[in-house]
Amino acid sequence: MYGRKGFKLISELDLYSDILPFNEALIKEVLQEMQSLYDANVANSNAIRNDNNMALLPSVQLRHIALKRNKRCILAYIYNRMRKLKELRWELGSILPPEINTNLINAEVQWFQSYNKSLAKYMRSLGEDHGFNLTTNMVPPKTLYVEVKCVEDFGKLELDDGQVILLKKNTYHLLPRSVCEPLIRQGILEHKST
Amino acid sequence: MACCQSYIPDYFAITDILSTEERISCKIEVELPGLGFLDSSCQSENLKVGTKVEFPLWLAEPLKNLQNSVVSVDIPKIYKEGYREILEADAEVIVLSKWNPFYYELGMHVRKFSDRDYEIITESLLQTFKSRFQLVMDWSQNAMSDPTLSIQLPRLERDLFLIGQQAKIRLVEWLKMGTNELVVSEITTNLKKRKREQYEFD
Amino acid sequence: MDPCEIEFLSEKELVSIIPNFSFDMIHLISGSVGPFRAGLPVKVPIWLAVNLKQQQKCRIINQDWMDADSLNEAKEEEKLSKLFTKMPSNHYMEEAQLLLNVASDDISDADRIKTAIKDIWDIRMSKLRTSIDAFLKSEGLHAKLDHLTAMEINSVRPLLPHALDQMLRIQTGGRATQSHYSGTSQ
Amino acid sequence: MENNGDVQMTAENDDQEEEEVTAQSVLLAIEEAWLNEKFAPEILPHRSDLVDCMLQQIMHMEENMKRLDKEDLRLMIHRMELDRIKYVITNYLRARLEKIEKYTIHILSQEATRSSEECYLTVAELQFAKEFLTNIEMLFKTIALQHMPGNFQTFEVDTLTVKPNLQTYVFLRANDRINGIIVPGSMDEEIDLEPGSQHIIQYSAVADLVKSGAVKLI
Repeated sequence: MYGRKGFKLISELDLYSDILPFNEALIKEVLQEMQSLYDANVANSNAIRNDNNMALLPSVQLRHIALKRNKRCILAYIYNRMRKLKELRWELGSILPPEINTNLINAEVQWFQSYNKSLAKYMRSLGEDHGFNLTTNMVPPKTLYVEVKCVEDFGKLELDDGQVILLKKNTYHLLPRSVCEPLIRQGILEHKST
Repeated sequence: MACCQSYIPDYFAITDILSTEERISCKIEVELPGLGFLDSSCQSENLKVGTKVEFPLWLAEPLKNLQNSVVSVDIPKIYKEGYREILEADAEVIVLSKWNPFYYELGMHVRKFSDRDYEIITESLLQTFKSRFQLVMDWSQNAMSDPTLSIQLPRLERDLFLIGQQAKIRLVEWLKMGTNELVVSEITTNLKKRKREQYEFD
Repeated sequence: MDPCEIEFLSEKELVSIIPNFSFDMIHLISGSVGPFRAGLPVKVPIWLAVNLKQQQKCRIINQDWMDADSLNEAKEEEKLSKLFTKMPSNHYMEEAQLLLNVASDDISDADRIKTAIKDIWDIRMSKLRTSIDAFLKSEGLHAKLDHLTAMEINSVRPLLPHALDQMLRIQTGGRATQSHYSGTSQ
Repeated sequence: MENNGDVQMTAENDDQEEEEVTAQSVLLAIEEAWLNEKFAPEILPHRSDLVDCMLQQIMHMEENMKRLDKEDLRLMIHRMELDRIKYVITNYLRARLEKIEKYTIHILSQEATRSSEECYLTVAELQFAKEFLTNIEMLFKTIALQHMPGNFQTFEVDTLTVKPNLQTYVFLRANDRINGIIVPGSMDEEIDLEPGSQHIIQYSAVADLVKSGAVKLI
């Protein structure tokens, strides 16, 4: 049956919430199916036009429906991966972890960079071009400072007041909440609740 | 996420693409030259009038809706009288996902095949949903519910169950802990988990 | 919405504190607080009270309505009433949670208050579940939600609105929406 | 100098008496706009007037705070408040971006029909929306569309449009008294809203009232 491979692409999205390696092979197969459907339709359409062979029309219509279905599956596959990638921008920041990066194809990496650029431009424009960062203060604030444990070697971190601290694995710190928020989301720091 | 909108089908909707792959029994009404292979039992090159085939919904519905219908379709038995009566009697005890994992989605499509049955099927879907909602709500309010429960529900109910359960878990956490803690992103947690698994494989 | 966001909203409510320091009036964007005089009660938003308390700069005076006896009366009333009774605050649960967590040493009878509020919450939650089911079964198109508090309304979100949305889809065939994208038409 | 008079004691008493007095009401209006945006299915008319004003207040305040001693009690309290306000603004603007990203084509085509006085997006949001659409189109073309046969290569704007569901149910509280709201889906049932009363109803019945401020979503 037509459309089975396109369906497989979408089931893959449904089964795994992570970004899997881009399924180039399967996309190629769907595109091939589209090409052969299209070629058959071109041939049939010519026959209809030249020989007035109207009996071929229903088959042309059927293939046309299958072509649209395949196109939808491919675009939905790309679109839903893009949506997940977009979420990552907000969760993890503008640099993707290598585990994710290796699963993307070039065009997706390009898209991600363009999205970063647009977003940065938008954030810079806020407050009459003074800029306002939308990726901190994402959870309701409770206290100014939070006690954190460093769970991964991170290196130097500069605070708003110019103070530089060294984040080494298994060290404890009392830091401004807004500084910690992204690092906690990325799993570098752990919030120690009191 | 700031916005949490309920499901409604759109071009990119995974649920809609999956549910329209469900098979429908069709009868060919107009010969389809060169497409005999679509019926695996068929030997000839053309798909002949009168042949019975199982087409996916995404194909069956528009073929039927063509000006001169290329196929006629049969409403699946789970939406016919006998099955509707089972639901009327005791909808809550049915493992509806076994009837079809997209019971409601499919029903909303196939009712359009028959003007005569449109209202009856709609009414049956609605009553079924209403009488099972208490069950879906109760399961979702019990944060500790068995995760396999969701497999017993068709997609529309399952999505409600999962989203209700998620909200309930958050509420229970809040009631227990009060003030919120800054937490690691779920994505990061998954990445780390996967890394660990890889190490274990090595 | 996450419960912590509802809690955030509740932190704007005022509560009385007794500061152990003196300070002139402070002009905040959301309004002025103070002046603070050591030993004299003053009303401040809960977010400020909690932070001052955590720094041992004040004692918190519990809200007028946080009284075990009157809460137990309210509980009996809630039990007897078919409808939801009026709560002393649109954020009673969050306020109780916030203040009792941070200032249980300042609030006498904290345990009894906690229990009474939890009981009231439980009674109301079970009422809420029953009325949701009834509302759905009646195929109601609109409901008045008088006396339901912020956290209670949030507790049925998104389940209730989503369930109603799906019922509407079933009823109208999503005709008003975008069913034509269901890949099957055109 | 209502809002930051305390730190102003050392600063000059400068501009815009009127605007300062309303800082509190601007904040209340932003909070309402935030919740409305969060719960409304469609994007609402932008309130950059409020946002710009409040961001200015924040900057002003942060400037003044630099003059305070590190141990000054006010420093901690002002910082706490600014964090709270920043959270609201962040969340509000992000809710708008999410809608722009989800309903890009729909929002852009609606916006094209509006005059510059009645537009829903800010200039920067409009720019962001256009770039977002361009980027998606580029992504689709590079990976798939250019490899598709014949006319299947087109980026079919109409087919790809995703629209918000205006029939979705919302919770609201009435600010004013409102008479004769027709309940969608009913024959011709009408309801009246008392000020302060709370309801659940389809968004389409109250969309205009949300925009006019007669009700707020909760």
